[in-house]
Amino acid sequence: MSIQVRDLTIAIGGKSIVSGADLDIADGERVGLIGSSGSGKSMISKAMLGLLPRNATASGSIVMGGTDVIGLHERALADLRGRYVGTVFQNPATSLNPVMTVGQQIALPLKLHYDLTKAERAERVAAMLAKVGLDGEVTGKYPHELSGGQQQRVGIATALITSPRFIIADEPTTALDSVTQRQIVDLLTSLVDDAGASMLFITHDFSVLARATTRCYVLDAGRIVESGPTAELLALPATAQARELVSAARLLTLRAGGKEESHD
Amino acid sequence: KKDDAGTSADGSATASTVTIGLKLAPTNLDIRNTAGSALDQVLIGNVYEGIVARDSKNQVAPAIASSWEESKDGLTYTFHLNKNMVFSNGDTLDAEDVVWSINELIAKQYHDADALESVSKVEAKDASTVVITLKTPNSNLLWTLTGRAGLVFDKDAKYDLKTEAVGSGPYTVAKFVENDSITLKANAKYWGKNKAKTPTIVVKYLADDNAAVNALKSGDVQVLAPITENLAEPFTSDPSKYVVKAGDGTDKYVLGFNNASGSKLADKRIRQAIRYAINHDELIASRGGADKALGGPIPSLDPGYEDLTGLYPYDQAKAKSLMAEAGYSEDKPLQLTLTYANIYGTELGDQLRSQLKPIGIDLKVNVVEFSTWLQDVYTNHDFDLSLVDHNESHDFYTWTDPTYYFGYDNKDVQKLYAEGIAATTDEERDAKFAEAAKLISEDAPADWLFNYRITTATAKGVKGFPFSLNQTVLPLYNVTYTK
Amino acid sequence: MHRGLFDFGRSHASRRQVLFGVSAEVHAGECLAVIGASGSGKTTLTRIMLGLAAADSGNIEYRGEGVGRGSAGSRALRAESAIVFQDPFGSLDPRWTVERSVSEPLWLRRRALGFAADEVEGKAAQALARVGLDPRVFLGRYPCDLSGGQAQRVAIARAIVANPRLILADEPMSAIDVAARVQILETFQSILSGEGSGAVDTATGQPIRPAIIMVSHDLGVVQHIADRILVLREGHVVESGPTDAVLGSPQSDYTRQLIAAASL
Amino acid sequence: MRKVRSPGAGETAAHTVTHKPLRRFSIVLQSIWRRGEGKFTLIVLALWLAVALVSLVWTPQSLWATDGYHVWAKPSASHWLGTDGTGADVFSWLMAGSRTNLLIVVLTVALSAVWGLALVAAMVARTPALAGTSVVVVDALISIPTVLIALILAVPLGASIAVIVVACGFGYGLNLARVTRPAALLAARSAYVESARANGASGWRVLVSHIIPNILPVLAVQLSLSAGTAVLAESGLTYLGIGVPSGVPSWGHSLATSVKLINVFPLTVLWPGLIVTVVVVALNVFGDVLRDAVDPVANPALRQAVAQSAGAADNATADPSAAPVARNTGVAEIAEDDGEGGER
Amino acid sequence: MRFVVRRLLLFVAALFGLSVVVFAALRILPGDVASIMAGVNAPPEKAAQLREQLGLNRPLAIQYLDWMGALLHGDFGTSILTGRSVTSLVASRASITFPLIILGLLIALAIGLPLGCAAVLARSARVRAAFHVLAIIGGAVPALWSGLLLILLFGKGTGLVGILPSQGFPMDGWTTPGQALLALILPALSVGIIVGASLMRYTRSALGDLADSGYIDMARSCGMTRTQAVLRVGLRLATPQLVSVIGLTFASMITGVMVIENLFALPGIGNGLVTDVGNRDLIAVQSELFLLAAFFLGVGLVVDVLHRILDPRLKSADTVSEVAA
Ligand SMILES: Nc1ncnc2c1ncn2[C@@H]1O[C@H](COP(=O)(O)OP(=O)(O)OP(=O)(O)O)[C@@H](O)[C@H]1O
Ligand SMILES: Nc1ncnc2c1ncn2[C@@H]1O[C@H](COP(=O)(O)OP(=O)(O)OP(=O)(O)O)[C@@H](O)[C@H]1O
Ligand SMILES: [Mg+2]
Ligand SMILES: [Mg+2]
Repeated sequence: MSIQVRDLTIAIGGKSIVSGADLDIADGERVGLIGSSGSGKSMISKAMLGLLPRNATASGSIVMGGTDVIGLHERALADLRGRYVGTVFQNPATSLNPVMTVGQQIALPLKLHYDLTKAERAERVAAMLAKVGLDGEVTGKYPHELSGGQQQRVGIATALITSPRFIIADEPTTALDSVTQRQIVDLLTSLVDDAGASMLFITHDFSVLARATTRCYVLDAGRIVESGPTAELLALPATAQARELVSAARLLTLRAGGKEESHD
Repeated sequence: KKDDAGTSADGSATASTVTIGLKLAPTNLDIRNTAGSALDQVLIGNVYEGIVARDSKNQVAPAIASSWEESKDGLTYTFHLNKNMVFSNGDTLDAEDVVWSINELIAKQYHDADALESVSKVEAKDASTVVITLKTPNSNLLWTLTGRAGLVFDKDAKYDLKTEAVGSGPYTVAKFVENDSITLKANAKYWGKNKAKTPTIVVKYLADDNAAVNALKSGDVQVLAPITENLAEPFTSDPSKYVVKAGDGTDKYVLGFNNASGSKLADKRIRQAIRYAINHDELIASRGGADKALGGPIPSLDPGYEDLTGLYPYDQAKAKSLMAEAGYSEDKPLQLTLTYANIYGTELGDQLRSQLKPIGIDLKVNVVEFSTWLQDVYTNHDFDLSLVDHNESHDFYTWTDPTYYFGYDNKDVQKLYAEGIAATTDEERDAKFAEAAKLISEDAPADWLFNYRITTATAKGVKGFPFSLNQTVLPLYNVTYTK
Repeated sequence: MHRGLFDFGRSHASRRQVLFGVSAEVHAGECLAVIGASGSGKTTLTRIMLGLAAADSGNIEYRGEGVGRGSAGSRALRAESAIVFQDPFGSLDPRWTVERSVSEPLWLRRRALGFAADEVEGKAAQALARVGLDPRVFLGRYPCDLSGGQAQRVAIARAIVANPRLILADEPMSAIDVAARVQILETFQSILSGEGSGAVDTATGQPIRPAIIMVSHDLGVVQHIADRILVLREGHVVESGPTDAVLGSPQSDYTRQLIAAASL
Repeated sequence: MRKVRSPGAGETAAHTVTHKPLRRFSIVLQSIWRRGEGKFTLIVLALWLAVALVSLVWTPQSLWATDGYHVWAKPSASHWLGTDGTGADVFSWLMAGSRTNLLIVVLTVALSAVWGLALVAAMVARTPALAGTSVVVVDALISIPTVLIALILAVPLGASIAVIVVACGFGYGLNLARVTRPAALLAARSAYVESARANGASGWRVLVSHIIPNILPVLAVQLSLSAGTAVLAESGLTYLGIGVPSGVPSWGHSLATSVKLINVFPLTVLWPGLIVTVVVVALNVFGDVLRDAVDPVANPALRQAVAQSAGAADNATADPSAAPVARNTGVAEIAEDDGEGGER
Repeated sequence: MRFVVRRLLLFVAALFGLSVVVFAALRILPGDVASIMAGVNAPPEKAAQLREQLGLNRPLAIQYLDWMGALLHGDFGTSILTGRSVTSLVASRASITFPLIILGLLIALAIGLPLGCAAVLARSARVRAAFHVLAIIGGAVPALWSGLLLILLFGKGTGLVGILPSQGFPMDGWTTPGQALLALILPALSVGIIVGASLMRYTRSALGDLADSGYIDMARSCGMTRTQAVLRVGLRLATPQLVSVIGLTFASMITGVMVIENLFALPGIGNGLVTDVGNRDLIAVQSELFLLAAFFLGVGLVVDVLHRILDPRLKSADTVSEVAA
């Protein structure tokens, strides 16, 4: 599914959070969105899902596979969410429903959108669990009984169970150690590619960004300041905001072979 | 509930059930052991019968005994009983039951046994004649026998007196729910002429005034006795549907003083000042105006009554000067505490407080539970002033007992009372009592706020419900309700 | 100055042992980094070192004195150390102004450090300035008006304000954008070198150079600042040594995995 | 070490508050006043307080001026709300009742606060045995209705204000402890408390300066709810005869005595009921607005005022709004600042 | 399981403690049942004689042990005054009070839950504010007052629309269930409205907090509408909390119920207790108080256990308040 965002402006209580953002995500493309904290990344992703807070107003257009989701009726949005658009949230601990078992959680989008028997659903959930590398026995467990990495996988499984055409991943790997982090990113990209879906990936971590996306946008204070192929952008940032982010990241990148000397 | 028993020609129907709303509920049916006029009210004359009964003028009337004679010396009473009497369980009632009942009362010291202290012997002469012999003459004896002391129980019946009742009256207790209701059913075996006119009478106890008024309004009850006069307005103003009437009673609202030496009220000037300071008319007016002023210990329905209201007329100036003599004034008030039970409401206390304020008495009003009152005031005599509705008739004797909680000890009064009791004619008795009462009133050991008159409200079609004395004597056999 | 942490284990209420015979030492002017996966016991280790949690066995030595419950060593350690917690907002009382939070250690230690009450405000302002925050702007602020990076810096200001000899920093860079990370590292480096710490060790006449123990899962950061590294895995020390040695030629498989995952 | 008087909580507290405590108070008041419901509750509560105070020295009629010839009178020029069953002035009794209810509310709230906070302190204590036991005990006791406690207390004490205060204070304290516990625990186990402790702060100091300020928002709401419930409980218990003793004016007393007359003159019951309802609404709303106003986290105006006064005190020349809003200060800038800071 | 056992032990300990407190408190009472039975005109010896007969003179410790001993055998004693067993007394009173409480609670739930949800879901901020005001006012009305207003409005004989009985309970009790139920409607409404209002506040705040949470966002991202998410996920998540609140409400309702029983002349537990205390029928009172306390402690226990069942996160916690907020 291809997504075109045009002149997206979001304001909360009169305060402008995002102003005039344009984004394009082609069919099957994985696109990154970076920017400092509070620049409005999450707001953009929420706007795409129609999940903005009640006191927020959005204008412009977000066309997803032909429909403009801005101003779309909640019912129609709900039909879109979970079926054509999947979401992986940043913090599984505050998003996975604590009173639902893992199995129920993953099956939820199926239940809401498809007429399947219980057995069919269970079968698909089991298959999905295997894909994200979780044991079948976690089906009956509750989120709080899982580790952070496992919880994150459950989140991914829930987002992907209906084979959506577009995935939004909002910082899906923060708070995980590097090994787990890498596993999750690889898993997500491979699953998205296998399904031929498009993805918007929001992150702070440039090594993750480089691994997960082919193209990316830089957001600063609610404005898109730069965009381009990820590798190029990271190698040669054009704007000051991007440069600042990239140079800081470079400084802190682990270099095999020892500690960098001067640092002022 | 009020299914029709019969329809008369004009279309009105006589109800088979009449529901009567009363106020103070009995906690059990044990009339031998448990005090309280609530039991007398509903059981005596309806379920149990005495050897003699009391009419609505507080006079002695025939009951189980159809007639009686008193010997000239006043020491022997001979009662002739009715024939063919039976209890509700079918047992016959004869002189043996009467003798057994009275002897049992004295032996086991059941409630009111002390009223029969002067009795030396109770015998059955034959199946229908009972003779009571006294040690000393007692002009109160016959009246005493109209109450619990003269009740006749079935010698052979075994039942739990607290929850059941076997008597010879026109009604039987079909159901008793403590603090809530009593259902009376006509006694099918009733022997006498006071046959129940309504097959079922339900007595419903409504402690809350508001609930009571609502109950009459909504038709849940057909009679309310008593009804607070101030609340009767909706009924008095609607005479097409309701009848509201005040009846005489023997309730004396007594503001008792602690007369014992050492008490703050041992000073007669203060007692007198209080009596002068109280505006009885105002008190009565505030209660709706039905009650009667009462200047002494004896109410109009009791022997020895005399209007004593002139002794201490409302006179604030006099009260003030008496207080000044005793050393008190509004600026330097005397602290007194009025302790009374919460059943009488808070209004009287508040009113007394404000009436006594200008004469230099700072009255602290302490409204307590009845049990607390019994303990502190009645038993321990730990009080300055107390307020009680002494509702019993013929209770003048309390003024002759120095150990009673008033602590009033006047030898002249005691002597006069003894003479009155020993009198063999009513006139003599009444004269002695009246003299004693006057002495008491002059002494001001208490103030008699008023003689409470019961206001009763009924639905229009209710007939035969007694308006006088109905808080102690409430014969129900005559009651009917026609819609 | 010598600080030794010898051989201690700890078990939790759940009766599961968390640390197994961990030994480490750190010297003045030196930074020791503790790395390892989430749940490997890093936080527990720092808490034990400060006496916020008790070890079941083993001992801790501070400046040559044993640190036991109520001992002179433990008093000295508490009085001369400071901690920066993982969560920047969690370590600031949300209902205290920055000024109050930063000056709290000063008030608590005023007598021991020997300065007047009216110096407190100045010292707090100075500490804020040292972490790059304008005291005029930030002293009166509440944590909820701070960005993550600002809050982190306030927490660090609070840690350094009373010139501690030991700073324990538990993942001080988590969830902070890269630009902010660099700032914080700069500050640490200046503190380690003893530059302008303002306090002088009465015994030696030299400026106080504190020791820093930093927990982190970001190997780039670790490489940047640490002198030595301690690698923890499930409560066991898998490897420890100078930074260059551990990152350059890791001895254990686990360390190699960590490095491989981080350095893409 | 314990014996040395460490710089007490008061010292820091006083220190922060020296920035014009009055100003802070007025900001809080202003924040409340700015909201519609805030105006309503401030007016009602101020009126309550004023009437209670005035009634100490003046009521339109003396409480004890009873006119038995004019009981249950309709409202008139001399008796604005009519008279009651003793012929006393209803308006005066309601006025005087406001001081009794105020007293009850203040005492109940104070008792429940002290008792509740003591429980909170026990529940978040570092001694697991104490914490565990107190939590369980609170969970158990909380299921006992206040009226039962009042009934049991009324047994030896008789009807009295103390019965209401103790029974309600006890019950509401339990509630308060239970409701504020999560927030208190959050604060007690927080990193800032740990670091304060690592710095040598005593348990008492932590309680007073960290835990209580942090549960203050919940506390404000809970205490004002308790205040409202205490007013309601007063009327209920007085009606049942175990509340305010006779002769003591209170709204519950007015309600209970006038209830009888509802059929004849329903208006008499209207007044005390209305007053109670309005006051309880005001108290409940007060909790909400107070929470929002007094909590710096929720009230930006308060934060701004504090920031301004701090900034002004710190550097008179600097205009705080002109200072750089340092978000993405570059690396270079830091070094510069660093140097400056170091030299000062 | 360990939790339940611990909670049960505590339950027993609390009961025991309460029994001592109740017993002791009642003995401080001035006056006794014997003097009530004797009345005001009897000589003092009469009361003493009754006291002797009733065994009120025995040492307190013996009386307490007697009581406890009988209690352990399930015998709650016999009311001195009414001569009925306390069990049957309580049973007949409870047959009014508990249906009243339950009916009140049902009404409260029927009012509180939907309105609470509506207050969160309403689209317009104005409507939400209106719901809030409604909830606050509803909870601020004294029970006495709301009862009176209902009587004035709907009471048979008195009301503007006099259709419902407002006084007393049918003589035949629940043998005429229709009438019994009718008699309870107004009283239940008067407590139900007040409790409903406070339940509405709780629902509103619990759901309101949840409505902005990640759980709701997650459910919506799976394809629920906001309304669906709040009603299905939000309500379920709020259930443990609401169960606790309802449990506490249940206990606090008894105050309102006692006033209401008085006002509507219902011979229930509240009315009975007040009378029995007044009559110093101590054996009855102590057992009644004990049973009542046991009941409410039991409700607390059930609520705690339910709470744990409903919230899987609590499995390992020691107490409910650990996670309950
Ligand atoms: N409910 C809200 N009301 C008002 N402002 C909000 C709200 N939610 C977010 N904001 C503001 O919107 C801006 C953008 O927030 P957003 O969550 O999109 O940032 P972000 O780029 O995702 O940051 P991060 O990397 O920290 O997640 C921030 O300045 C934030 O303060
Ligand atoms: N209070 C506690 N009760 C029981 N277990 C605990 C407690 N605190 C920590 N643990 C356990 O101890 C182990 C070590 O925890 P610790 O917090 O030290 O990990 P960490 O290395 O700091 O992890 P992270 O990187 O996530 O902060 C974990 O397995 C954790 O589950
Ligand atoms: Mg975000
Ligand atoms: Mg940690």
